[in-house]
Amino acid sequence: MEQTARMSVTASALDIATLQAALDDARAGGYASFEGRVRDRNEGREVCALHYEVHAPICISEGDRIIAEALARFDILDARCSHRTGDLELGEVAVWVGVTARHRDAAFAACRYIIDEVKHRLPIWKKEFYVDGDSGWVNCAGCAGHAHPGAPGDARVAGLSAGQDRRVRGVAHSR
Amino acid sequence: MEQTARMSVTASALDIATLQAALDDARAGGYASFEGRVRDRNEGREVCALHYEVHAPICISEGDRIIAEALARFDILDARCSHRTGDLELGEVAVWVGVTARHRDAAFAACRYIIDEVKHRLPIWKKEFYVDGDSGWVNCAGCAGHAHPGAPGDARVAGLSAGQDRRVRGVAHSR
Amino acid sequence: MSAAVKAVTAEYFAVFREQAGTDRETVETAAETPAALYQELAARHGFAEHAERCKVAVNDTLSDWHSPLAEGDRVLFFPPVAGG
Amino acid sequence: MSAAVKAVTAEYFAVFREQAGTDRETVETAAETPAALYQELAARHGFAEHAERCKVAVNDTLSDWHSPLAEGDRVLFFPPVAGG
Repeated sequence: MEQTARMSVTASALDIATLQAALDDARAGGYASFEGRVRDRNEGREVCALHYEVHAPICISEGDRIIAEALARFDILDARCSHRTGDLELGEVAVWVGVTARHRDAAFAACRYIIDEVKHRLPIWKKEFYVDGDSGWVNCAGCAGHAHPGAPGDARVAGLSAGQDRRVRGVAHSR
Repeated sequence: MEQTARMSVTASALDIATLQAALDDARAGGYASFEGRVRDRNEGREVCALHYEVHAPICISEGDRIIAEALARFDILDARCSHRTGDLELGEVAVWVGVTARHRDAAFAACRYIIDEVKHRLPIWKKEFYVDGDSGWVNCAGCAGHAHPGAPGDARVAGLSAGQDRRVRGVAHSR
Repeated sequence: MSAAVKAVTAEYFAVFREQAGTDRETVETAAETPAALYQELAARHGFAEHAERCKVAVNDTLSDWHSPLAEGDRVLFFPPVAGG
Repeated sequence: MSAAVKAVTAEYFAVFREQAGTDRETVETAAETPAALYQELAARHGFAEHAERCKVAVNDTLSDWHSPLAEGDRVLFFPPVAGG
């Protein structure tokens, strides 16, 4: 009896055409989408690959909750989100959000809401592998200051080799 | 010596995969896109088809100017826009905008800027055909009040049968 | 106002084209600007839009309504766009 | 504070998993809340994050750090997410 989840997690390449097709709706005058991709550098370091670790059950339940919030808050028709897990290469799509609405105002606003909440609320962790051979889990120093999602300088790396002294409020880095 | 236009106008179905591929960039952490589609009703009337008339040379030069403005205003990597002309059916994509950026803030902002400006500045006219057999050119009553693009109630239909009395400030309608 | 009469081409789009019953015509006119020419042609064809809601291009370049018109110019009249 | 000792399962993700050297372990604890349990385990494994930057789930449901813990609960410790 449970409704099919609007949030999905997948270990293979995101099939965006199929994901998008699920949103087809003759009432839709606008479709807004966002793709988050693996880029070649983060915080000035050259990235060569990425690993995502995910707790799938809570990703899906919490992702569905976020989309339900968007459906309640904005005048949209439907929305979907899908996130990769596992190993990704440069340029691959890590997360996709698609939203249909009668008008574009709501489509843009809901798309933005969903990606911001997904990035801050879902149990998804990103480990970056650098060209120099180092690697590290990417944390969000701004999580307590959730008011500025995506602000430059938001992302920080908690290196694996750092010791007990990192146990301070805020974040200390191996860099 | 002229740079290839980032704006295009086409009489056949938009090939979004190819348009999007032109934006591939290893530096891109985000890709935001918007599709405007033919929907089944407008201002309460049932629409069955749409015809777009376009002045292509000025569409392309002015569209390119809009994208250049977005590149100057926002921290994006690149952007493209393509608009259909001719006869479209329900559900078809009439206009597509794609933007790549390092971070999603700029990608969303630039995508929104481009579609808003395209809808208000390009010489593109939309003729709607209604289920009841009527048809009419869709105008923008808010063009003078450009400050509220996409606001509900923005779109109005200037019917073909209306007479001289429509020559008033603002818009009168055949409905 | 003894402006010289000149020949220009007027081109019409969308609702203007339908109301004029043609997509272009040659016009002998004393109008010195696209704005003045529009007033003439709007009266002739029954165009219902105020010029300020429309745009004009001269020789395929968007133009000011008050720029000077020259012999042989192609003047494109654009009704309000779909917008929303 | 003579709280009964209970057996719970602690599960670790990402940097916690790497620092603990395991993805799960059974723990005998007097901790009455996930917050108290986290303090114990952070001291044992050297977790460097304050609990307020992390999240916790009990039996696969996101939970409050101060909810009561019961015998046999599975307690999932989520380090800060990637965010940006």
